[in-house]
Amino acid sequence: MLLTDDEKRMRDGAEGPAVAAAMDLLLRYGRAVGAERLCEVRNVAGTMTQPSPVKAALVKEGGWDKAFAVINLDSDGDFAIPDMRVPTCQLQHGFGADALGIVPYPKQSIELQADAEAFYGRHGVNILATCTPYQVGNLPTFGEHCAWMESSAVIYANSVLGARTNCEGIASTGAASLTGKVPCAGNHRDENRHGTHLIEVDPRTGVDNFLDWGMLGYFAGGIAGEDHPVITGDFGRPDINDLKHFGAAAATSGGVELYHIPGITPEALTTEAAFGGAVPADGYGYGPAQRRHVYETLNEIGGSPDVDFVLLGCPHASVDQVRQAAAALEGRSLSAGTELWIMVPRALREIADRSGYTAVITRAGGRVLTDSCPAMSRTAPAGTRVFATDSAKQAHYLPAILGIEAWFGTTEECVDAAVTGRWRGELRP
Amino acid sequence: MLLTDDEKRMRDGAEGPAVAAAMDLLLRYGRAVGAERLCEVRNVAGTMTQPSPVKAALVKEGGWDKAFAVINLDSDGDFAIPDMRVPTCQLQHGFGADALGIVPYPKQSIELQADAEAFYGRHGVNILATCTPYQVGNLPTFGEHCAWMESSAVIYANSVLGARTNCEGIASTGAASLTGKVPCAGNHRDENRHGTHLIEVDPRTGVDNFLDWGMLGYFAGGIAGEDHPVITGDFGRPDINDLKHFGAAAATSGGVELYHIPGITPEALTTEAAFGGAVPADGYGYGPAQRRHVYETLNEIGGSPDVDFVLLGCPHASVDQVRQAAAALEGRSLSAGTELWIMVPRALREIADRSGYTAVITRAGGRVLTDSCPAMSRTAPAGTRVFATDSAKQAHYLPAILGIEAWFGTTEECVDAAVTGRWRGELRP
Amino acid sequence: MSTPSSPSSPSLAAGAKLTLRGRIVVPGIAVGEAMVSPEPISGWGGIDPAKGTIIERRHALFSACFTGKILVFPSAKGSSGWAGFFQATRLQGTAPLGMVIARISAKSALGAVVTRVPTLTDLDDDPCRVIATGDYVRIDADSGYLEVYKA
Amino acid sequence: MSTPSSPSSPSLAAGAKLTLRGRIVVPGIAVGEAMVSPEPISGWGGIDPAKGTIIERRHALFSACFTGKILVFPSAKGSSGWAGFFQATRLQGTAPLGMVIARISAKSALGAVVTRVPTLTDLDDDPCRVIATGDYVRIDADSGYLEVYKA
Repeated sequence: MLLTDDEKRMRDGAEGPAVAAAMDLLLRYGRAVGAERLCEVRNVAGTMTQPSPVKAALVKEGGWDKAFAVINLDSDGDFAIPDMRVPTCQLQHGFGADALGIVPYPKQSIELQADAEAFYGRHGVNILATCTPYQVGNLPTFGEHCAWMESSAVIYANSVLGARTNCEGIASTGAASLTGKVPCAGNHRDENRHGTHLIEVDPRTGVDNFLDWGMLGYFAGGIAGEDHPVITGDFGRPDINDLKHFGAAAATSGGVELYHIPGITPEALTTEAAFGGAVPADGYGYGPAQRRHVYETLNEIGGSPDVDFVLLGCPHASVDQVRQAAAALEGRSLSAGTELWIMVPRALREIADRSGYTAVITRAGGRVLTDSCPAMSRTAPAGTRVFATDSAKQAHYLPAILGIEAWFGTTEECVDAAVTGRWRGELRP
Repeated sequence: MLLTDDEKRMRDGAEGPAVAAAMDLLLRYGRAVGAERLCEVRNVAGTMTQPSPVKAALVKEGGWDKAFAVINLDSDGDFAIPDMRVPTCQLQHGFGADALGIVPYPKQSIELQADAEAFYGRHGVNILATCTPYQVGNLPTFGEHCAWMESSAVIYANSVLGARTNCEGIASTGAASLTGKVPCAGNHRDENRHGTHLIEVDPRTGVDNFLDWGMLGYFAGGIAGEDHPVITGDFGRPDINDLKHFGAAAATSGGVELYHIPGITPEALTTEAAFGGAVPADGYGYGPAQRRHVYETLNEIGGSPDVDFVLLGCPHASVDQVRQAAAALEGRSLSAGTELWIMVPRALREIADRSGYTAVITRAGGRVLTDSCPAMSRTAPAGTRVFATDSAKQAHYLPAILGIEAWFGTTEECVDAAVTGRWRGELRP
Repeated sequence: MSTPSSPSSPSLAAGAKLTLRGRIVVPGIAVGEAMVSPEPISGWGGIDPAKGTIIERRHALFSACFTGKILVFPSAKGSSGWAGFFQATRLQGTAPLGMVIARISAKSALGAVVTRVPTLTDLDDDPCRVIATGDYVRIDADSGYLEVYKA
Repeated sequence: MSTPSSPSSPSLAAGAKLTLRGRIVVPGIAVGEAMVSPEPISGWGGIDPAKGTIIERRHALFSACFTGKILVFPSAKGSSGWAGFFQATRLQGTAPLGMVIARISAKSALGAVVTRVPTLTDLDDDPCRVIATGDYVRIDADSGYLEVYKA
């Protein structure tokens, strides 16, 4: 790779062993992706604080410096970690102290994480603690190079904001935070950002709500894999919640990191622009039959209609989604055997609290929880066998992670299931 | 105006008197702006809760229903206010209970506002309480029609996000919240979104930091007035904080609601695209002399170097700006006679708290405050005669509002002034 | 009907009359003395609605009172509090009698609407040039004419 | 050097050898039995690093263990935890011996790097088609060759 003088200095240790280790990882990684050079980033979103058995052992052995070296830099060296060189934030992680006694999550993990937050905060990591940094003020500008992980955030940043990031990992974001560099490959380069698969939404499909945007995303990921679907045809204008759901689903069923919706995402004013020229003659149709197939796939692990647990807020809910959940729960009470969690960034729970929404949800017996999610923390209410969610991503992952059954439906169907203890969802035309 | 059947029904009272009053205001307003029709919006950012003597009297007379009717709908009618028809948020307002005893702000105003928050929260208003709704998750998508007020938020939404809103007012956002409609004029229409004034940044000017982006914005507003400046030439890539400062300044010195920076703002991939065709032959140069002139204008009301008060966070600071302020204050103490306030959305103070930044600032004697600002709440520490700020907007307005002297400089110069009690800022080349 | 407006009128003799045609913003008729701003006006941070005065320190009309006057100005600038601040002048009894706005925007249009005073815009000559402070003005915003009697 | 790869090889007789040429992702040499995934692999939510198994319920290799195998797969999918989860297999002793990735991405490239096992990609034939689970494989990721001995 071609390195600048600055980069050679870092590689050779002029900025200390941690930065040299970070450059070493970036060079190994750069070769692996076939990059010719590095590009500058000053917006890094990674994860340092998430508890794990491996991390707990490393911290015991050599403190957080050691854990960062091994996990976040893939280094065997022993050195102290300097302050972050460029703005860096922590994404979602485990549950915090506000979930103690509410969520079956180990107290030691909560304590380990609190210790991590203190350490990394002192080193200049903004503890956003959400999978949706763009909901709490981390807004890369159009065309800005970033190093983000979290697949649902990456696809949002690339597609909706027009920023440029690959789906980075723990080690590459760690290395980027200490160097302000990342390999300049993949989504960083103009020629790799065009559409690849045309998906045409049939006017009879009725894509105009949160549920349907999630299903369309799940379909698009299945079609495009790691490529770039372009959505055309007949649908209602999506809002941020719809696009959040669409992207999370497409990144789950496939590995989509970038999509275009002409007229709605900023890099594609037209379908021609989305493809950078010739539009494929044949598109993949998304009509009522495809929609039903997606719905059935997402519901195929659901068998029993007795719902123990309802999960909303994946990716983390916006204030407006909390408001909608509160409106659906107003004056009602959850079934005795059912719990309802809605996951939000802790910063936005502050707004839900003062707007009175948290109180409505809590009065009904639900919980507004922060920082994490059942999949990330591998936990659900004790004894959960069957859960329901309005998130295609969570319906996909949670059965594998927790060995439970899943129902997927609308937010209102999920709230009804929480109130009645029974799943009565169905696909409406 | 051409009205849809839906709009006629609302006008004629089918949805109740409050909605009819809202439609009446929209029709009066639509004629005033020469609109041919209304357009649909489902993202409203306005202000209902901000205390004022007029509002206090109205609430005493007829409760919050009356206050909303008179102020937010410009109606003389007596009716109850229904729930918001479309997602609606409260922008910045007065100080809240967390400022009690810290900021010289009347307890009655804090109580009136708390009462307002409860009322409007029950009616579905998200109490974001910030001039930067985009920093706490209210992110309109590219091309989305909105009804926002707050000049610094409007210019951000139009220019950086590519959304479409005029600089609405209290009554038009109130009417939009109950109808989901706003006159389709001005920035809502393609033909009104092109650039009008070319501003060419001289390579010697050094526009690559927060201070300079604010000064360039102040210059651009002076040139373009209510029109659409297009910034070209030689400058460093701005981040969200830079663009926030640029826009707030341009909306202050002029009435700019939309600008383009080719390659950085999404509606202008090229300068030609920004102008929708022919680029003006003559641009306005922004070089060292123009830069110095802006600096001197912003500092012309500063006389005494003895600084009583330092204000950061206008528009409301991001977590990263709080981190930078904390880094500048680490291990230092404010001068005995000087106060420092940094204004943030309350939601983001949550993140600053857990990241340890608030503690660093508080240990030094500074304050991390929320919801409001000195200009909005017309207050500063008792006895303030001279203040310093890193915000061109606040330097412009506060002398008029509070009758105090202003110094404008970098964040670091402001922090130094807070620590030493003396202004030593200067314009560096 | 009226005589067409004169293209160059600032130096007209006292008592001379000229008529401009414009677009109706808020209908109604208002008659009074003109207060002409040579530069845009801010609402929030620019006026004090309790007193009906201009408070922006760098403004040409700093400290002048517009209550009971016909306010003639090129455009609105600054915060979106514009209309709310002018609405407050109505509620507090300090409003102008009418407005003539050379170039309107959403901000000033809404401001005129909620101040509820007869207002014209888009005139066939620049009102800030042809009208001087102290001139006597009649806004007919039912028909779309502005009569100016030079002082 | 080696013979060029055969374009159609899945039905080759046991003991037959074929050689593919590819791009080096992580250098080194690894020899072992192949475990071939017909579909993309998730890291987070797709594998259990403590056991070295595939845990995605709908996956063709659900419950299979890749520890000590040469993991051959078309691409990575799902969460950005991919590399971190494969790094954890190294730290917990459950890693594969080497990887052959038909189509690489940032996610799987970093995953191979932090798993620190010899890895090739961009081969001159589709490895998921020409290699079968149980075939014996030699990755030479110093020179960029992959030798397959059909089982």
